[in-house]
Amino acid sequence: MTNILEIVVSFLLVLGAIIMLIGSIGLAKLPDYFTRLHAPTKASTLGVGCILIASMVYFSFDLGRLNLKEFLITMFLFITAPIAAHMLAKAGLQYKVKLKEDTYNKDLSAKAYLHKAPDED
Amino acid sequence: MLSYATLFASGLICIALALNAWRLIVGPTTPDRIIAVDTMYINSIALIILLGLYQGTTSYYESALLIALLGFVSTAAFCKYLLRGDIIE
Amino acid sequence: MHYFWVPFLPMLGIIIPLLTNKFNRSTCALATALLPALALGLILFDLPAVLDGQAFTQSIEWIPLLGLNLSFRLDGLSVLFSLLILGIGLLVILYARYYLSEKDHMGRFYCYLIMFMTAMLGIVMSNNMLQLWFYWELTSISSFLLISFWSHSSDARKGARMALTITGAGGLALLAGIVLLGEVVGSYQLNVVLNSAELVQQHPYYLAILSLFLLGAFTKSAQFPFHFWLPHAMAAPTPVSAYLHSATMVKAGIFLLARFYPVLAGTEVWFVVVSLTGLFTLLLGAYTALFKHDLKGLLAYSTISHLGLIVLLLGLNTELAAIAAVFHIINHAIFKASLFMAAGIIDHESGSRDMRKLNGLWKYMPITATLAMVASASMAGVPLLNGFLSKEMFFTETLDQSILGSLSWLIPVLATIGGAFAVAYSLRFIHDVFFNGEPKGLTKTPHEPPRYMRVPVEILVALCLVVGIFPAYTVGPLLDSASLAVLNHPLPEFSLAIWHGFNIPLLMSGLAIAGGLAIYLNRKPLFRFEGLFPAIDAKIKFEGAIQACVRWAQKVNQTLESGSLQRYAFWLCFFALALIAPPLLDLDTTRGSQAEYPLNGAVAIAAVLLVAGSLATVIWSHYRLIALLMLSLVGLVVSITFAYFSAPDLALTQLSVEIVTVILLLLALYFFPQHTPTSKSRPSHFVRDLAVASLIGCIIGSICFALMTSPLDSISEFFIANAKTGGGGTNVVNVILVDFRGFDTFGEITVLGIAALGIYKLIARMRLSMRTKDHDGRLWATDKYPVLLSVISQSLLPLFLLISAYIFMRGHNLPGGGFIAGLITSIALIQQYLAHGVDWMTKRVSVSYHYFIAIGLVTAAITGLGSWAFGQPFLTSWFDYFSLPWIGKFELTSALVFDLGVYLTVIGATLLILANLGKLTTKERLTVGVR
Amino acid sequence: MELVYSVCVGFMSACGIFLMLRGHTFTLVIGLTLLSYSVNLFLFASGGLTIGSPAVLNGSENYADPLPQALVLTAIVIGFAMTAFAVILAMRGRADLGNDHVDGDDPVDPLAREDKA
Repeated sequence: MTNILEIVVSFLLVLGAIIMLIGSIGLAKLPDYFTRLHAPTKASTLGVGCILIASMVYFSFDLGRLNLKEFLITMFLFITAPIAAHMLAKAGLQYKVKLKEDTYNKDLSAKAYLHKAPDED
Repeated sequence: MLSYATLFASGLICIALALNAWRLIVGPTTPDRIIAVDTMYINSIALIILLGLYQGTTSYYESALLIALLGFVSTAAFCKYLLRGDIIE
Repeated sequence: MHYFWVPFLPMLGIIIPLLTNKFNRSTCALATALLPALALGLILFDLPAVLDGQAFTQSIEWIPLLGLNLSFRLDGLSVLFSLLILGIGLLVILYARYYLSEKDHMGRFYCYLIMFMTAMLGIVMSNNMLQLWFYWELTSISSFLLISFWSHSSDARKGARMALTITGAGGLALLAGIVLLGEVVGSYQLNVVLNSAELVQQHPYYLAILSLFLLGAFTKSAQFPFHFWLPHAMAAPTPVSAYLHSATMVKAGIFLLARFYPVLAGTEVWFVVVSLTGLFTLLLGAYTALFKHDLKGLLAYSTISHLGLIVLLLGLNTELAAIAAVFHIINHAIFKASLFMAAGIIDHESGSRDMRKLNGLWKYMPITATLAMVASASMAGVPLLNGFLSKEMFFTETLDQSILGSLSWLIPVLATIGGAFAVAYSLRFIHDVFFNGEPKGLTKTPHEPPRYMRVPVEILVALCLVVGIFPAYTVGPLLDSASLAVLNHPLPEFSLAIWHGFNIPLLMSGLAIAGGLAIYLNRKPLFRFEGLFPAIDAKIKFEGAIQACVRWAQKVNQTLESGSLQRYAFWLCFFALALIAPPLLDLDTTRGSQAEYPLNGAVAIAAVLLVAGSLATVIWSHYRLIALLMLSLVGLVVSITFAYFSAPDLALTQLSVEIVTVILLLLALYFFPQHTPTSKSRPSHFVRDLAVASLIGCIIGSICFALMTSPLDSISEFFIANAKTGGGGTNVVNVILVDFRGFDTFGEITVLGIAALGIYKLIARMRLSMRTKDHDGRLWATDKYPVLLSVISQSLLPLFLLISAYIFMRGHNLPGGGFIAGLITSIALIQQYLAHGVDWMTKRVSVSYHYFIAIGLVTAAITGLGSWAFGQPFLTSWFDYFSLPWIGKFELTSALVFDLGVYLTVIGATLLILANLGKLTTKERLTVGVR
Repeated sequence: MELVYSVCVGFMSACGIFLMLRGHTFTLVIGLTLLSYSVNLFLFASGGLTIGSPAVLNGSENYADPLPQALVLTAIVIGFAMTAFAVILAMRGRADLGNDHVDGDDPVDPLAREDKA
């Protein structure tokens, strides 16, 4: 039993850590702001989710009762991360960060900056 | 086995943190740095949870929770500053 | 004994004149005189016992640790002085009633006068040296008020300031002397001090003590070279001069010498210094008095010379000399007071004090003239008057002293010369004023004063005669007991007879009188001779000295306080460095014996992050927003460090505070330039600051290392052992905060509240310019409150509050507590401000944040006071376990309520700061895409 | 580990003090914050470092020293109040004096000063 538990927990931990690392690598390496933005906001959230679940499982068995406290953090992160990303994106638009050359519909960013609908001109 | 996994995971997280720090320092733009800080918050949550697992104690849980809460608040505050300059108006 | 109340009755009396001022003047004077009269009665009541040679002391412990008791004594000396103070004081009250004009504020005058009387009584009756000093300073202050009573005249103001400066400085010297003496003896009680002469005189400090005491005494009783303030104090109303400068204030110095005669006197130094000072002052005063044209000036200098005489007597190394001194204290008080009053009458009724104008007043005011003549005859030392007796004793003593060795014969000779001058100026007083032709250029024709204005003078002059004729029956017993108190051992034989047969003292008196006549007859050449010397005005010199001091102080101040904060900070750091570094150099090694943890990767990474973060903060300190980001990184790492080193509470607090700080700085940054101009700082300063900062960093680091590696025995075992049993909590940190050190925490939240209120006042009506663009010239975004953010923040609020409640409730047993919960709650609310704006919040949070602070502090205080109800000391905590069905066993503790107070205060303070800062901005600003 | 810890503390305080000696209020405030972080760490370390045993009674033998923690906890909060006060003072200075130099007057460029001399 405990072996299975250990295996599961360890797997989740390592998985989560790798995902988060991927997210950070993305943040470090991707070419322009918006690409850099998308890497951590997705990956890191997912990764930390894995790790939290691992801890949740572990302590549920360790303390011998169902332990959902970490679930609170997970839920919280899953709510806030998109908002943070949204705000960051707005900030990026406002800041007129340089876009990668081969970005699709680059001109939309200018419209977005002026709060115009895509078809509006 | 679990302890090894924890150590390995926390090693990876530390590398991740180092990468974030690098992004934070090289920039190039301020929003980039904000992303870096935000990511560091999330990574440190993981780090603290791992610490708790490693020591087999739940007394770090609140720290993790608080980082999750406050990281969001500070990111929001920084973005608001970039957007409006005045964060409480 | 009743005398204990004597110093307090006049103290009560201080306010009476102010209360009775609105009635007519006589009522006011009567009411004022009431309590002093009562005090005098009490003294007389105790007089017989004292005359039997007893001394009484009574004390109430006041501040035992400082040896400061409320303690009074009644012996011969204090009785003598109390009689003088109260008796002459009453006469002066009567006199002043007629002297003061309608314009003068009588109540104020009497109030000052009684205050002064209180102070003098305190001095003479104190049995504790510190208490004595307190009254001593009180005399300086009240005499300042009295001398400057006519504050419209600049002479009065200058004279008062001079008197205060000199006597106040002397008072400080005296305090130093008293403290030294008290340390040497080991007690400040006089009855102890007076009986430890050997101890003191053998002690190495003796010289210091003596010189300090003499400074105090000589400044107070106008001995050379501090004599110059007294003549300028004559700008005071004459009743004041009659009181202060004849009987009381200037006698305080003499009293000091007499009081401490048993302890300090008897050594060679004492005799030489005191006697020579006295002798010189005697001659100088007597000589100068002769050439004064102002009546009061003459009297002032004659006072100086008589004080010199008394000091000289105290300095002569014979016991009878001390007795003679006491005797002359009495006599001088009597005749000089009457003379001042007479001079006041003359001034009052003829409008002038200038002896060149005042002539031949005999036919205008015969009675006053007679009185004045008798008094001045006594001053001159004419037989059958009291002045004669003491002067006779004085001459006798000058003969059998031997302080100057083979030159001792000089003293009697000089004394005789002084006596001659005394006769001369007394003659001048009589002849110039009352005879010598007709008054010249007086504004009004002189006439006799009102009946009762003369009464005091009459009484005093009568005393002169009575004492002069029947000394043994009148002052004999008093003199005995007083001298007993001064000498502190049985008296030698002496007789107060008028006639001792033909002897040298008599011859000296004769010579003095003859010489005086001769001097006065040849006064014209003498005046011419005196005229050759340039007139020295002490006032100008004194003011000049004061101005010089002020200029010097200002120069020093300006060199030190250049107004540059950078300089201050630099010197602060520099001196901190200079003070801390040397002790560290003595340490041979910083590494202690304590076992150290091995370094692991996570910590290494964290350390790298910390260093990088701080360095980046410094490097990017010109780009302020980025510096802020770096700072938040540092804060994050610091809190993780706290968590790692098993301080979860600290981690939580640090996190919350860090966020709050970041928000605060962001709010502030909006009003500041986004970049710091770089060219401003000098390269030399840069290097200097770098050096100092890094040095301090090294020192702090090494101290930190030494601290951690050296074995410590902490007092924390106590807390850990008693947290559960005594505080009823398992989270020791929180138990320490709200229970063991609850009082500290109470103080700290008070400070927090005060700081918040101060900030609130600073923010009030602050006007700052709004930037319409960010520093790269972009206009601001249009939407104030991004929809998603608002919605999510609102829905997160309950979660936030739930968490903070959870952290608060568990704080006593698990990491958490009031501080952290308060911070979390305030961050939650700040988040709402951020997402919805001020107006939205003010609609929903109607209560002002001041109340949070107030309620929080009150709650904490009440919790503390509650323990009084159970007879426990402040903030004793209480806890107990209860059990309810279904809920089970739970704990109730008073510390939780205290923590609630902390919680509320923190919320109030944080929000008061941040929300008000947020309110600073105006509603509408120029933004992009405005449709 | 102690060595690294103290190096970090020393370095942080050096940075903080250096920033405090700069001539502009905002920089000064940042330096103050940095310094207070490092001082808190310093005080905390005076109880010695302990890993994995918080001062929460659970029947084990060795606990971290709770006293420095309690003191530092209040120190952090008071430190925030102090920083806030400094910030507002700086803003007030900017509002009333029109610039953000610590002495209220922007020093002229040293070169320009030399020209004047």
